[in-house]
Order: sequence, then structure tokens, then C-alpha cells
Amino acid sequence: MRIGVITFPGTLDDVDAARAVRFAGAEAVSLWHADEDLHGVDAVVVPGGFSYGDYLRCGAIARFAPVMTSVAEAARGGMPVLGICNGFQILCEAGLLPGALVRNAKLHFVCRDQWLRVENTSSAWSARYEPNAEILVPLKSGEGGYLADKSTLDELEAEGRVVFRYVGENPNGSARDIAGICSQNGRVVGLMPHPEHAIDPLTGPTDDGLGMFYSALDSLVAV
Amino acid sequence: MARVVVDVMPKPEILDPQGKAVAGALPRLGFTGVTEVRQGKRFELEVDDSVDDATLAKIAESFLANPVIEDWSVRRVEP
Amino acid sequence: MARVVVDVMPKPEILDPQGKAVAGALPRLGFTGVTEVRQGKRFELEVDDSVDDATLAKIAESFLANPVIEDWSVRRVEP
Amino acid sequence: MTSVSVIDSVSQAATTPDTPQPYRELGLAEDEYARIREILGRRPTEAELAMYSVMWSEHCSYKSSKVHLKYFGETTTEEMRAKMLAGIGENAGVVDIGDGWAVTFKAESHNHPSYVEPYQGAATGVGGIVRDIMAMGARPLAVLDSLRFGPADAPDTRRVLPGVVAGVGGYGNCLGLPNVGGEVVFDRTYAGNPLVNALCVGAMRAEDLHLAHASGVGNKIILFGASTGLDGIGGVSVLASESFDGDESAAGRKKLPSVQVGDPFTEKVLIECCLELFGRGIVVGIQDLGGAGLSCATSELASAGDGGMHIDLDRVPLRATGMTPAEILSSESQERMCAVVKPSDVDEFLAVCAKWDVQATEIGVVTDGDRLVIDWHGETVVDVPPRTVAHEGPVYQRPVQRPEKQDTLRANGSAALTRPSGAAELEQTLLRMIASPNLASRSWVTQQYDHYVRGNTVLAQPADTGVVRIDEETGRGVAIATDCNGRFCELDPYQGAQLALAESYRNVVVSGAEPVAVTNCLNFGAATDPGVMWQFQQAVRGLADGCVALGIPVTGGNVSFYNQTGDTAILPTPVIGVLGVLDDVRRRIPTGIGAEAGETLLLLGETADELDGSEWAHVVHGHLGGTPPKVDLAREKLLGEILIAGSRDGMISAAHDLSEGGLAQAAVETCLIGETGARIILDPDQDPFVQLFAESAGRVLVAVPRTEEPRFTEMCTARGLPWRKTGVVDAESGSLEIQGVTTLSLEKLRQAWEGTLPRLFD
Ligand SMILES: Nc1ncnc2c1ncn2[C@@H]1O[C@H](COP(=O)(O)OP(=O)(O)O)[C@@H](O)[C@H]1O
Ligand SMILES: [Mg+2]
Repeated sequence: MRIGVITFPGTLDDVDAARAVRFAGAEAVSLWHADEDLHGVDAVVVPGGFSYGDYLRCGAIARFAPVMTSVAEAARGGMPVLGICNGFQILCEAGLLPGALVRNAKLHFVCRDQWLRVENTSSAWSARYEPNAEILVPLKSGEGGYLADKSTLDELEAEGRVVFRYVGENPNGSARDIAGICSQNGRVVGLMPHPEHAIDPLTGPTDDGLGMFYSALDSLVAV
Repeated sequence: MARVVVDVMPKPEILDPQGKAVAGALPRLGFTGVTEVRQGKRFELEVDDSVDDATLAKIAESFLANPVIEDWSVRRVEP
Repeated sequence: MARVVVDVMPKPEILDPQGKAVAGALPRLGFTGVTEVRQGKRFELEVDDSVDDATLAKIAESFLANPVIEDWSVRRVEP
Repeated sequence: MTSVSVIDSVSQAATTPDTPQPYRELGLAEDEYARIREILGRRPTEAELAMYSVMWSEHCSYKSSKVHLKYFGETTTEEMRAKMLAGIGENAGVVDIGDGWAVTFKAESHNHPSYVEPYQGAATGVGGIVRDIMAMGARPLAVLDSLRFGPADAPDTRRVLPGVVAGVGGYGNCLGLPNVGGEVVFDRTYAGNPLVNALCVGAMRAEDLHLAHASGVGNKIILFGASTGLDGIGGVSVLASESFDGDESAAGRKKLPSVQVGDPFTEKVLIECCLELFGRGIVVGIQDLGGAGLSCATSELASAGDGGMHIDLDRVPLRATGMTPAEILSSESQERMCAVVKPSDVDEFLAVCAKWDVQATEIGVVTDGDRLVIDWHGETVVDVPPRTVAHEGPVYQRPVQRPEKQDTLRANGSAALTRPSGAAELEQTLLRMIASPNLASRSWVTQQYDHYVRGNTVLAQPADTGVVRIDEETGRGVAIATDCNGRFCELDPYQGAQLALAESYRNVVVSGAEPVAVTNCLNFGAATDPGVMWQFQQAVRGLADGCVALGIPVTGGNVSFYNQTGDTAILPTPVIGVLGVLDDVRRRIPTGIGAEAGETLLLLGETADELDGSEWAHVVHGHLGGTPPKVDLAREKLLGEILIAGSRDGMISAAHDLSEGGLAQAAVETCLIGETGARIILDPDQDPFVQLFAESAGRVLVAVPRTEEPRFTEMCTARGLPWRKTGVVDAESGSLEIQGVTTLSLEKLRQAWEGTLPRLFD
């Protein structure tokens, strides 16, 4: 299995995402923002960081990168796509996922270990978890508050598209404690916390994040 | 050459934590009487005369603002 | 009650990485003809009529802007 | 501005010897100006005057500290030097850490700018130190930040601290460098003069070390990164107003702030670009542009090389219009680097820069001879021997005088202060102490820093030391900590510096790492004050002698003078950074207890009635006086050897050093960090207050699995390290019991410890 990891100028967690892909037993293929070619990968991770500095709005510039055109097209065709943190922001900006991410309620960047509940275990990136499993992964972002209008939120809830929800105190003011959501077909998932930093207890709080990468591999085999 | 100002403000129904923080801090600094604050962005652009209003609107709508959470307005000003 | 707008912009001689990023991105998005962009902040305040212009200036100067790197302007607008 | 037609060229200067020059406004003394005239055999041009004045400033030339800093070199033995690949004098010190890896680290102060514009001042402080590390050819691995502020509840601290923290985080997070440690200290002496010291550590393969040398005649000089603007030209704007006489816009420049705005995104791509350039082996020499900008980069590159240099200033990409040569040369615009490249590699160099969207421009060439020549609009505006700019600046032997008040200060010990007695008072003191601003949890600060990015952080705050893996295959990595107790330094700068060294060393060894090198950031008051110079001299000697005792060299550092508000100098604050090596980070010792069931708690070292200068005296009595705790560096070394051995043999499951706040603080922290309760049993033969709050050096609280206890304690006894069984880990209790004194639930302790900073700064 080959999973692509995109690097934009300003991407930071691409090495981590690639490491997570390898830990899960797949081949990590690095994809360059300016290159439309997806090099035949089976799935794509849009990693975290500060693409183009994120000065205007997180993800606002990156979504116009040539590689994103190809990702959008592949996603429409059912390719699993995972957006982590800045990647989630980019997917929202690109319209692949609904809603937007805004400044944390307390206005500070927050880096901490965060409990999440897995509420959807049928998406391409969460099938490996037990329903309602609680996992501990790092959260690190300054603009992690998920927002959408009420009807969108209701729709997400009704369709079971809230994949991850914060447990305990809401860390950033996210609407309805939402940490991550998926597309209608469950193939595109975006979340603010960082599963790729929870793959080895030596360098992360747990290895709970690996489940997302295993899930993608499962879903690819199943196809 | 023209100077263009684009204002981008959080939609009224959207929570604005930055504005709220400013409003909360003012009384502590001894300023009373400010009842509400909203914080947005202001862009000043220098544009060639070839750039028409439709293009400016497109720049604002598709790029400078995120219409999911923000309203925008464009106006040409005296340089 | 009055509505007040405070604009805060980076001083011309000071680096404006935000404006630079926007200006750099526009041609890549297919928008040409924008030669310069500066990005600042726009505050919209609702203030009691008791708040005078001197107070507003002080709020802008001492709190909303850092005069070392930013210029500001205050104006009352129609609500 | 087009009204200026005359360029102050070298030939012009030669024919107009009597033109008055504003050297004083530029910070040059009469005799310094005279020396420049003597070196050049004529008056300097404006551009030359700008270069000399910035390069001969205290910050760049170390003119007041040089004579003292020499002592580091004089005391470093061959043996200490063995692992040093580059030392003092280079951009940053480099040490060999084995397996072909070299590590470089350095700290720098950005105190004054952070007071004026906290966010940008701190942000560009981080940016600057990271470029220093890149200038050695290294990939930056991690940053630390050592911060000092005025009283926690002072209104101005509420302005400065949140801005500084957001700036350190804003820049470092965006660069993708994990923040793995630092300090936050409050004291009233820092009220008008906060300290913002940033440290960066980087790694490279030993053979890739790039020194800042412009060698090889015909090689090209390439400036790359951001454009050059009017930022940070501060004092040099007087030159502009001189030559633009009567010009409104130029006169306005006088008010230009010497504050720069950082662009971390540009620096991030600059890092990636540099690393690709290094990887391709097409960089002959490299230098960062920091304080003194191009003046510094060109004169240092030329003066360290084997030839001269010719620069065409017209080619420098500018961000502002109407800049003069003097302004271009002294601009401190951020995110710029300068490289020396073989002509045959220039195309490849530029292509790599283009890939990363990094602006790059060939601005000059290495020449035969030994002059630095700079042209502007077809005229030569600089023609100098570069060494005289970069390395042969003035050297001052400033008066040194032990202040008279020192004796009074030392005589006024803490013995007369009322101590808590009885269990209730001790309990109350403990709760008050752990909630005090200097001892309370730092997580309000550290939560704003990304310590996970790049996935190699093995330990970070709230651990005693940051540990970062360098080699994923072998697990080799480094540990790094910074420390300084300014109050101890005020009481005795010699001993205080050694205590800072000892604490930083101890913080590194509690992770199981072996210390290999030391860096520093020496923050002091005005160099013109003989009392301050005495503090400085004593601190340098204390540190250097301490390093000899520990057998590890000082590989570099930074000096910041003139940290004072009015006549009040800051506490002498020599921040000491110690770097250690772990051959395999998997054996690192964590700070929190509870990793294994039924651990025994041992207190290594000895506790004496040492409370002068302590946090207790400060918090409870607002008192500072007496003599600081005694330092025994041989003991610190032994302690280190035992912890390293214990880590290798898997005998230790947690370790936390004792410093400010003593045993009480360490016990609370190890419980809260490990989320596990414990029972502490005090020595019936010693005053419980002293045992809980004294700040004697050389002590560590360790948790050892019960099965390892005999083996570990036998090792301590055999090697002559005092130890005492001081309690047990009690996972079930959910509380910390100090037998005979109090039992406090972890919840209650957590509220006290974690509540303070959010209450003050949210
Ligand atoms: N400004 C800061 N930046 C990053 N980490 C910090 C900062 N201040 C404190 N820390 C971290 O918080 C923890 C507690 O700090 P401190 O009590 O000063 O440690 P110690 O007494 O062991 O030197 C340490 O892990 C330290 O590195
Ligand atoms: Mg410590």
C-alpha cells in the first residue's frame, strides 16, 4: 500500500505523518505541493503545519496548490484522504469538508495531550477502533475551533459524520466538542488532533493514533 | 493605479473570541463605555487600473474572506 | 450609542509578512495586477455617547495598536 | 529624496577630512572614532562609519567582556577540548557526540526589543538564534527559552509576559522546532527590563560542519532569504538625516524603531532550503545575518577567510525606497543568510533557492588581497581591512570593584526570619509555596509551545530536561537544560554561577544523559558600573572554574549588559545551558513517579540548614540576604555518574532534582507529573522545615523499583554518595502524605500548583 504525504511550503508534520504510515506497515510517498501528479498512491495524508505561514487564514493559500486539485478529484473518486490539523483546515477551505476552523476560544496556541471519543467507526480512517473508544493523542493548534452553521452541524450529527469528539473540557471552543468529521461517503476525514504524534509511547503519550492508519489500510484492502 | 480597501469581519452570528477578549480587557485598563467589540481584518491593495470591480469581488470572496464565517466589503479609495 | 471603527495597519517601513503572503499568492491563483498588499486589523466598537474622541484615541493608541510598529486611525460611522 | 546627489564615497572622504560626523550619536567614543581614522588613514565614509559603529558596539564586539571571557579559553584543558569541533568565536560551539554526529547549541538574549514589542521581540529572538545554528551547517532540532519578568502581579508583566510567550511560540511553532524547556522567573528587578534568552540546539554529521569563512578567490557571495528594509537601523538613521538635510521624509527616519517584525514562514523555507544546499555540498561558507546585518556578515566572512571581498551593494534586493548604503549595511531585516559558493555551483544554488521560493542574489565575490570593498552606484563607499571591523574592535579594561553593600547583604542572613512550626503551619507554607509564581506550574506557558513536532521529543516540560532523539536507528540523542538563580548570584556571583552550572548539570543527569558541553547567556547591568563588572568577572570565573571541576568545556555564549531600569540593575543572571548525550534515548529517566508499582523513594545528597536566598525567604518574607548554599562540584559529578549508571542498568524509574522550593516542591511535582501519590518519611533527627524547604545543592529525589533498591543503594554507599530512604510511591492513595506533617490530595495540590499562572494571565 502506498500512502502519499503532501508537503507545502511551511508544512511541519510531514515527517511525522510519513513515519506513522511506515509504522502502520505501508509505504510513505512524499508529494510536493506544486506537482499535480499523485504518483499512483492509494490514499493521501494532508499533514499539519503552517502552510505559507497561515498568515491570512489557516489553509487559505494551500488549498489552491496544484496538488490539491488532484486530491479533490481523487477524493471524489473515493480515495481515502486524511487531513490533520492544518490539513483539516485545508480540506475545509477546499470545500472537501464542511465548516471552518477559527481561533481558539482563549486565543492561545494549545499543545497538550487530549482525550477523544471515536464516534464513527465506519469511516476510512476510524474503522479499526471500537465504537466509543477513548483515545489519547496530542492536540497542538492555535486555530482549532470547529465552526459551521446550525443546519450543517445538525446534518453532521444526523449522518453520524462526527468522527472524533473531545472528552472533558473543550480545549478550543469547538462547536459541540467536535474534534474531527468526515465526508458523506466517509472517505475524507479531517481532525485537529495529531494521530501521527501518537504512534510510539517513547515520543508521544500513547500509540492510539496508529489505529487511523491501520483503518486506512483495512479500507484499501476491502475495496 | 488605484488603492482598494477590503474589510473582512466575522459574521454577526459567529462567536468572535478576539473581539470578546478586547471588550473584556478594556474595563480592566480603566476604559468604560465600550459595549461591544468585533475584530476583523483590513487589507489595503494597490491595483492596476485594469483590475475591475468584479475581479476585486472575486478576490475578496474566494480568497481574502472565508464566506462560511466572514463577511467582506470592497471599496476603492483615494490614494 | 455610536459605532466606531478603528483601523490598525503595519507602518509602511515595517515588514508585513501577512500582506506579503497574500500578494505572493494572488498571481498563483490567477489574479494579476495587484502590486502591493498590506494586511492590518479592523475593530468595530459600540460605544456609549459618554465616550469622547480623546478616549477613543487613547484606546487605539495604548491598546488596540502598538505604535512602535503600527499606525491607527479612529472614526465614528453611521450605525 | 532624489535631492541627494552626492554619494559619500571613499574618494570624497579622502578629500573632505573635516566633514563633521555624528559618531557620538552612533555610540562611538572620541578615541574609537580617532582609531577608525587612523586605521583608514582618512575619515570614514558614512557607510564605513555605520559599519564600524555597529560592529564596535558592545553587543557585537564584546568590548567590555572580552578581557574576562578570555578566562574560559585559559582554563579549558586539552582533555576538555577533546570533543570540541568548534568553540568560542564561531557562530556556535560544536561538539562531537559520537557515531559521527556533531551537535551545536547556543543561546542569545533579546531583552530590550522584547520590552518594547514583546511579541515581535521574542519572536525575532528565536529566529536569530536558529539562524546561528544553521550557520554551522546544522539542522536545528529544538529550542528552549529562558525568561525573566517583573513581579507576576504587576500590570506591565501582564503586557509583557503574554506577548513574549506568544512570540516565542508563534515563531518556534511555525518553524516546526519543538520547544523542550526553559525557565520563567519573576523578580522585581526585571520589571523594566525583562530577559528573553532563546537557545537553539542543532545536529549534523561531523563532516558537514560549515564554518563562516569566505575562502577561495573568485567564489561568489550570495545573499538569500528576505529583502532588506529599514527595520532595526535604529541609530544609523542619524546618518540619513545628516545627508538628507532638510528632507522631511528622511528626518522622519530618526524615529524608526529598532524593532523588527519576524516572518517565521520565510525562515522555515530558508531552513529547508539551507539543508538542501548543505546536502548537495555546494556551500563553501555560510553566515547568518543577525544584529548588524550585512556589515557583520560581510566583514566576518571576509575577515575569517583567506582573501578579500568585493560587494556590489546595488544588487541587494530592497524592500524600502531611498535607502542609503549605510542603511543597507546596518539593516537588521530578519530571515536573511549569506553564503560563499564556487562559481560552478552558483546555478545549482540558485535553482535550489527557486525550488523553495527563496529569493537569492549574487552580491559579490571573494577577491585577492585583504580588503573589503563595497560599491554603490558605481562608486566605492567602503574600503576597509575587514579584521578591523569584525575582530579588532576596541577592548576595554573597565573598572571592577566589589560593591560595599555586598558585606551588608551577606551579613543579613535568613536565620532571624520566623519559620513555620508545627504541622499546620508547615502545611500552610507548603500550599503557599507551590502556588507562588516562581514555583507554580509553568503549563500556562509551555502549553503554548509545540513540543511534539518532528516526533523526536522524548522528554520536555515539565521534565527537568529536554531530551531529543537525533538518530532514529540507534536512538542517540541529546539532553539539554538551562538554569540560573539570580538571587544566589546577587549574594555571591562566583558561587551563584557555579550553582547555576550545578543545577543545569543536575537537570541533565537526572535524565540519565552524560553532560558534554556548556553554553551561557550572561545578563548583567551596566558595564560602566564597577560593581556590575565585579559581578560579571566573578560569575565568569565561577563558571569557568566550575567547568574545570566538572570536566566539560564552555563552547560559546552571549553577553548582555545594560539590563537595568534607571539605576537599578537586574539580579546578575548568568543563564547556564548544559548539553548531555544519551547513546540511546530509550533509557531516559522520566520525572514523574508511578511508572512501576511499589517504588521506593530515595533522597540522594545531603540537606543542610541553607535558606538564605531561598524561595521561602522570598515568598514568605520578601527577604534576600546571607550566603547561598554551598556548592560541591565533585559531589555533583559523582551524583551524575551514579544516575547515569543507574539509567544504564535500568535501576531508576524516575528522578527529579531538588532546587527552588526544596524537597517539598520536588515531591509535589514528581507526584503531580506522574499522577501518582506517595508517602514521604522525614528524618526524625532533622528539623522538618529545613528538610522540606532548604535549597541545598547536589540533591536528587529518585524512585527505584523495590527489586533494584539493594543494588542501587549499595552502589551509592560504595561510591560515597549519601542517600536516605525517604518514602514510598503509593499509587492507591491519590495523595501526598508527609508523615507527621500533612496529607494532601493530589487534586488539592494540583489546584494550588496549576491555578496561579492562569489566574494571573488568562
Ligand atoms: N519558558 C519556558 N519555556 C519552555 N519550558 C519551560 C519554560 N519555563 C519552564 N519550562 C519548563 O517547565 C519545567 C519546570 O521548570 P523549572 O521549575 O524552572 O525547572 P527546574 O527547576 O527543573 O529547572 C521544566 O521542564 C522547564 O524546562
Ligand atoms: Mg530541575
